[in-house]
Amino acid sequence: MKYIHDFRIVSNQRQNYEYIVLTLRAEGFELPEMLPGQFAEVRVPNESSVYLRRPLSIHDVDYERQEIKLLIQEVGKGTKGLGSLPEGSLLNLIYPLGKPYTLPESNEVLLIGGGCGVAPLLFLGRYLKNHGIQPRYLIGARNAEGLVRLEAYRELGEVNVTTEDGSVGTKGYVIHHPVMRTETPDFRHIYTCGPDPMMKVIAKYADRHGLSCQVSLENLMACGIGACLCCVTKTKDGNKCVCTEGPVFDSKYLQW
Amino acid sequence: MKYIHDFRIVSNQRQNYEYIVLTLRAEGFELPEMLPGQFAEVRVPNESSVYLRRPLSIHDVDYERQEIKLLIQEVGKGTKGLGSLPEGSLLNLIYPLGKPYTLPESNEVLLIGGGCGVAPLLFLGRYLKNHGIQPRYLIGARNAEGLVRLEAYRELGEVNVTTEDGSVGTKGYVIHHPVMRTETPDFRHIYTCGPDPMMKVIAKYADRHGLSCQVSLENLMACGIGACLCCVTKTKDGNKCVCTEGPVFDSKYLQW
Amino acid sequence: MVDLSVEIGSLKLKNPVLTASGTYGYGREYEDFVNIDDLGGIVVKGTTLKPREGNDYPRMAETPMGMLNAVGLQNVGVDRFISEIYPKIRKYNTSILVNVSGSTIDDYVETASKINDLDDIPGIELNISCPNVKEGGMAFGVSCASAEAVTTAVRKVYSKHLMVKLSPNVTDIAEIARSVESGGADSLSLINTLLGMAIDAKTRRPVLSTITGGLSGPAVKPVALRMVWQVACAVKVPVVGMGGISNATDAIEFMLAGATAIQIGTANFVDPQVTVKVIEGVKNYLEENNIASIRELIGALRCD
Amino acid sequence: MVDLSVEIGSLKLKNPVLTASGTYGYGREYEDFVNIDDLGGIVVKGTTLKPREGNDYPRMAETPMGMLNAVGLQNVGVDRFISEIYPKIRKYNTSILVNVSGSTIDDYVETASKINDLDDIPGIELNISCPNVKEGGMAFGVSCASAEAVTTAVRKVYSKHLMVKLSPNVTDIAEIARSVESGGADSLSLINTLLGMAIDAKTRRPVLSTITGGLSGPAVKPVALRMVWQVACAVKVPVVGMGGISNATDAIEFMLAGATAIQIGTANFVDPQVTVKVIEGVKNYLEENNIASIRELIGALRCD
Ligand SMILES: Cc1cc2nc3c(=O)[nH]c(=O)nc-3n(C[C@H](O)[C@H](O)[C@H](O)COP(=O)(O)OP(=O)(O)OC[C@H]3O[C@@H](n4cnc5c(N)ncnc54)[C@H](O)[C@@H]3O)c2cc1C
Ligand SMILES: Cc1cc2nc3c(=O)[nH]c(=O)nc-3n(C[C@H](O)[C@H](O)[C@H](O)COP(=O)(O)OP(=O)(O)OC[C@H]3O[C@@H](n4cnc5c(N)ncnc54)[C@H](O)[C@@H]3O)c2cc1C
Ligand SMILES: Cc1cc2nc3c(=O)[nH]c(=O)nc-3n(C[C@H](O)[C@H](O)[C@H](O)COP(=O)(O)O)c2cc1C
Ligand SMILES: Cc1cc2nc3c(=O)[nH]c(=O)nc-3n(C[C@H](O)[C@H](O)[C@H](O)COP(=O)(O)O)c2cc1C
Ligand code: FES
Ligand code: FES
Repeated sequence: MKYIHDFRIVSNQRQNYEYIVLTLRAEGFELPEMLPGQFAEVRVPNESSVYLRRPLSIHDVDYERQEIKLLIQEVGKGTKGLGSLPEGSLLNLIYPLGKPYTLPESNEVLLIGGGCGVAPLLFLGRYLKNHGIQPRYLIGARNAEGLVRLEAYRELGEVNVTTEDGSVGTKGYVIHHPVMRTETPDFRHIYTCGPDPMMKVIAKYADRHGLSCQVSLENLMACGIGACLCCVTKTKDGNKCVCTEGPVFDSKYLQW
Repeated sequence: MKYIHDFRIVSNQRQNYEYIVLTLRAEGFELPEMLPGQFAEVRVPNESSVYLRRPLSIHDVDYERQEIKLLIQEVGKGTKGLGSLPEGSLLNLIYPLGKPYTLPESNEVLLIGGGCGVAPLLFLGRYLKNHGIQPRYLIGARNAEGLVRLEAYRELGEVNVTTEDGSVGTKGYVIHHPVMRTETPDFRHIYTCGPDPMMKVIAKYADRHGLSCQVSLENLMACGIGACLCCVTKTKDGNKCVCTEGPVFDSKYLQW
Repeated sequence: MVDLSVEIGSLKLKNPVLTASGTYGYGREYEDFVNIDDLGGIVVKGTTLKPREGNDYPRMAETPMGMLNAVGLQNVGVDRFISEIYPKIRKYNTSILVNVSGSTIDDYVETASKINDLDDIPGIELNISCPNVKEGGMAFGVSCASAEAVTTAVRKVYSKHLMVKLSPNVTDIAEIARSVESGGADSLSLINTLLGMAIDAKTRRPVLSTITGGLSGPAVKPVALRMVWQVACAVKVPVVGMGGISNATDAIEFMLAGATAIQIGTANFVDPQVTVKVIEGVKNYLEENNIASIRELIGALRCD
Repeated sequence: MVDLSVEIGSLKLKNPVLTASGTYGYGREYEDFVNIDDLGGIVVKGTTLKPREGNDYPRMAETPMGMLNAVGLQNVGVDRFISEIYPKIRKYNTSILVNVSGSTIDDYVETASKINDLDDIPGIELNISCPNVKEGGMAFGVSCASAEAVTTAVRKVYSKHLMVKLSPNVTDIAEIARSVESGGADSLSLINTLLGMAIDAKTRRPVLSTITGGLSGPAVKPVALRMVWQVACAVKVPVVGMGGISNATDAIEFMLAGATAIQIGTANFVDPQVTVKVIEGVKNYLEENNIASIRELIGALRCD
C-alpha cells in the first residue's frame, strides 16, 4: 500500500555545504511499514520551475517518534528548494515506493555507499542489525567534508572510508579500499547505492568473487509509481521500471 | 530614473482577511525620490507559476526610516504569494514607475478610493498636506471589514466612508455619499483610484460639475516600463501605455 | 444536485474527467490513491499490435512547468493486453478506452479489430500523433490524407466509439480535424504532446536518448486550449480536450472552449489525486454559479 | 580572455546576446538598467509601413511560466521611426536591427527599402510570423511558397543583412527554413510566439481582446530548442535562436543546438538586467570549461 501524506518538518539540519537532513514527523496519521531501499516522491513546495516530484530514499525511520529522515544532496533546483525549507512547514510525500533491499542468506555483509547513495544504507544497517546481522560500511566521498552523518553509521557498525583526495581514510574510490583489494573477501553480500559507474565496478567485483550484490539505482523519474515508464533500466527481461521493479536490483539481473 | 533594488521586508502586517501591508526598508542604497501615484513592479519570489512581476502602488514613503509601504489586496496567486512572505526576506522592485498625480490648481480636493485603489491615496494625501493642501477622503468598500488602514488616512484628513452593506458609513457606492450628491460640490479637484466602473461614474460626475479629475488605472501589465505595449488604454491620441503615460491620467484625456 | 454526466457520442460518462493515455498506466497504479470508479473514464497506455520495448533511457526531462517524454510506446502488445490486463481492469465501473498506436495502417486495423471484441471496452482512442516513435504514429497525424486514411480503415473494422487523437505539431489543426471527421471518427481528442528537446549544457548532449521528445504539462495549456477551441469550431463531432490540465479551473476553461470532456495527464504525476479534486472542483463551480448541468458549459465561451 | 564575438554572416556582434523584437522597445526603455552598448545587439519593435494602433486592450495574459500577448504590432510606422526614433538610437555602439512587418509583399518591400538607406542599421529582421494581426504576417510564414516569395521580394531591395524570422506554428519548420534560404535570406531567426489562448473561467470570456495570442517565455523553450536544432541541421545560413531564454545555461543550450546568436524576449520583463547577466554567465561558462571562443559552442551538440 502506498500513501500520500503531509509531513511536518521538525528539523532541517545542514550537514555541510551540500548535504542536509530533513526530519519529518507524521501528524494525524500513523507511519506505515517501510523497508530499507524504499523511497518517497517528494513535492517541492513553492519553487518556481520545479514541477515534478523528486525521488528520495528513506534515510531513517523512527516508529516510536513517528519520524522519518531524508538525507539530501543539493544538486539542483529541487534539492536546493528542499534545503531551504523552514522547520515547521509541511512536506507532501508519496511513499513508501519501490522494492526494498532483502535480507542476505548469511551474515557477512558489506554496505557500500558513494555520494548521496549513502542515504538508504543507514536505514538498511538498522534493519539488518534488528535482524541480527552486523552491518559493516564502506563509504566513499570526494573529501573529508563530503563524509556526512558518519556518527550515525558508526552507531550501527564498523565504518571504513575512502576519499578521492586522501584527506581522510584510504585515498581513492571505494574499490581501492583494502577490504575490497583482497582476493579473499570476508563478506558474502554487498549492498550498494551510489553513482552507476561505481556500482558497475562493484557488481563486477561481486561477480568475480561469487558474492551476491544488491544495487539501488537512481534513474530519473516522473511518477515513481509505475505509470509513466520513464525510469526504465535494461534487464534480462527487457526494460523494467526502476520505481516499481527496483530501485533495488540483484546486480546479475541488470544489463546496464 | 528607474531603479531595481532588493528591499528588506521589515514587516508584513495583515489588515483583514484579504489585505496586507508590507513595509520595505532600503538597505545599502538610498531611496530615490518618489511621487504619489507612481508604482513598483514587484517580483514574487518562490511562487511556482507566478512568472511576471506584479504592479503595486507606492502606498507610503518614509524617507527618514528609508522605508516604503505597499498595501496589497490578495486576489490571486501573486498577491497571495506576497502576503505569505516572512519578515526579514528580500523583495525585488523596479521603481518608481509611471506618471504621478499632480498638484491641484486650488486647494479644494477630494480623494476617492475603492478597493485596493485606496493604496496610492495615502501617499498622495501626505504629499498634498506637505504642500499645504488639506486632503479629504471618500473611501468605499463592500463592508466594514473591507475598510483598511482608516487610522492612517484619518491622521491626514477627514475620512468619509461608504459600504455596500451599510455596516459603516453611508450605504451604497462612493457616488451615493452625501458629499457627492449635492449639486454644489465643495471641492474642485478629484483624485481617484479604484475599479474602472467606479472611476467612470466619478469622471462623469466631475465633467458635469466642471471639476478636474485625475484617475489612476490598473491595467494588466507585463513590463511596467513601456517596452511591451500590453497595458494600453484608449485616449484622445490613440492607444497609450498606462505604465509610462499613466497610471494617472486626466479623465478628460481618456476614451474608455 | 448538479449533473456532471456527459455524452461523447455513444459514450456516456458519469463525469467529464478522463485520464490521458500513457500517464495513468492501466488505472491500477493509482488504486491506492483514488477510487477508480469515481472517474469519468480512463484511457489506458498506448497499445500496439506487437509488444514494444520502447526507447532507451533517459526518457524524460523536466522543463519549465512541464516535462518531455520519450517513452516510445513501451507496452505488452494487444494480445497480452487482452489476455493479462483486460481481465483485471474490466471490473472497473468506469469507461475504459484503449489508446491504439501503430506504424502502418494494417497495424492500427488489426489492433483495433482485436479490441472490438472486448465487451467492457466501449471505445478506442486512435493515437495518430505520437512524436516518440520513428516509424509512424505522428506521421499519420500531420497530413490530412493519411489522417483520414487511417481513420477510414479503422472505422471499417471497429464498430464502437472511435475517438481519434490529434497531433498539435501541425500548421492547421482544424483542417486535420475535418479530415478525420470525414474519415468516420465519433470524436476527436487533443492535444498529444508538442515536439520538444532538452540539452544538458554540462555534458553538451541531448538529455533524451531520442534527442527530441514530447512536451506536456501546464506549459502547453495555452496552445492546447487554442487548438481545442479551433477544432470545436471546425467539426460537429464531440471534442475531448487535454494539455496541462491541473485543476478544476483549467478543466472548465477547456469545456468553455468547446470540449465535451477532458483528460488529465502529466498532472497525475505531481498529484495522484488530481482527478478526483478536479471532479470535486467542477462540481463546486457549478453549484456556486447555479448551473444545473455541466453540459451547459460545453462551448459556452462568450466571444461577443 | 575568452572571445565572445560572433558573426552572423556579414553582421559582426561583440557577443551573441540580442534582444527580441517587441520586448525591448527601442532600447531606451532599458537604459536605466543596462548599458545598451554592452549588448550584442538589439532588435527594435515590429515596424510597419503605416503607423498601427495595435489591438484593443486586454493584450496579455500570464500563463504557466509564460505569457500570451496580442499587441498586434502597435508602432509609429517606418517614416516616424526614421525621423523620430532612429536619430536617438543610432548612437548606440551595438548592432541595431529593425523588425519589419507587413500585410502584403509590397508593404514589406517598401518598408525594407526605406530602412536600407539608414547608415547605422546593419540589418533587418523580416517578421513573417506574427500571430497577432489578421491581415497577414503569420500567413507568410506558414507556407513555403509565400515565405520564399516575400524573402525574394525584399532581397531585391534590401542590400544589407537580411534575417528572416520564422513562425513555430507549422508542421515542418525545416522545410520553411530551406525555402527562405533559397529566397536569399542571410540568416534565420526563430521562434516567434506559439499561437495560444487564455480563458477567464469567472467571466466565461477569452482574456485577450483578440481571443488568441502569442505564447512566449520559458514554457516554450523546449519547442524552440527543438526547432532551432532542426533548422540548423537543415540550412547553411546562420541561425539565431530564441524562445524562453532566461539565463546563461539556456543561451548555451541554444548555441549547442546550432544557434550562432540568441535573442532574449519575455525574460526582460521579469529581470531588465537579464541580458548582461547572460553575457556574464556565458563568459564564466567558457572560462570554467577552458573554451577560448564562444564560436566553438555553435552546433557543438554531441549526439553520438
Ligand atoms: C530511488 C531514488 C532515490 C534517491 N535517493 C536520494 C537521496 O536519498 N538523497 C539524495 O540526495 N538524492 C537521492 N536521489 C537523487 C535525487 O532524486 C536527485 O538528485 C534529485 O531529483 C535532483 O533534483 P534537483 O531538482 O535538485 O536537480 P535537477 O535540477 O533536476 O538536476 C540537477 C542535476 O542533477 C542531475 N540529476 C537529477 N536527478 C538525477 C537522478 N535521479 N540521477 C542522476 N542525476 C540526476 C540532472 O541531470 C542535473 O544535471 C534518489 C534518486 C532516486 C531515483
Ligand atoms: C499601476 C498599478 C498599481 C496597482 N496598485 C495596487 C496596489 O497598490 N495594491 C493592490 O492590491 N493592487 C494593486 N494593483 C493591482 C494588482 O497589480 C493586481 O491585483 C495583481 O497584479 C494581481 O496579481 P495576482 O497574481 O494576485 O492575481 P492573478 O492571479 O494574476 O489574477 C487574479 C484575478 O485578478 C485579475 N487581475 C489581475 N491583475 C489585475 C489588474 N491589474 N487589474 C484588474 N484585474 C486584475 C485577474 O484577471 C484575475 O481575475 C495595481 C495595478 C496597477 C496596474
Ligand atoms: C509519460 C507520457 C507518456 C505518454 N504516452 C502516451 C501514449 O502512449 N499515447 C498517447 O496517445 N499519448 C501519450 N501521452 C500524451 C498524453 O496522453 C497527453 O496527450 C499529453 O501528455 C498532454 O496532456 P497533459 O499535459 O495533461 O499531460 C503521454 C504523455 C506522457 C507525459
Ligand atoms: C509583448 C511581445 C511583443 C512582441 N512583438 C514582436 C514583434 O513586434 N515582432 C516580432 O517579430 N516578434 C515579437 N514578439 C516575439 C518575440 O520577439 C520572441 O520571438 C518571442 O517572444 C519568443 O522569445 P521569448 O520567449 O524570449 O520572449 C513579441 C513578444 C512579446 C512577448
Ligand atoms: S517513474 Fe514513472 S514509471 Fe517509474
Ligand atoms: S506594461 Fe509593458 S508597456 Fe506598459
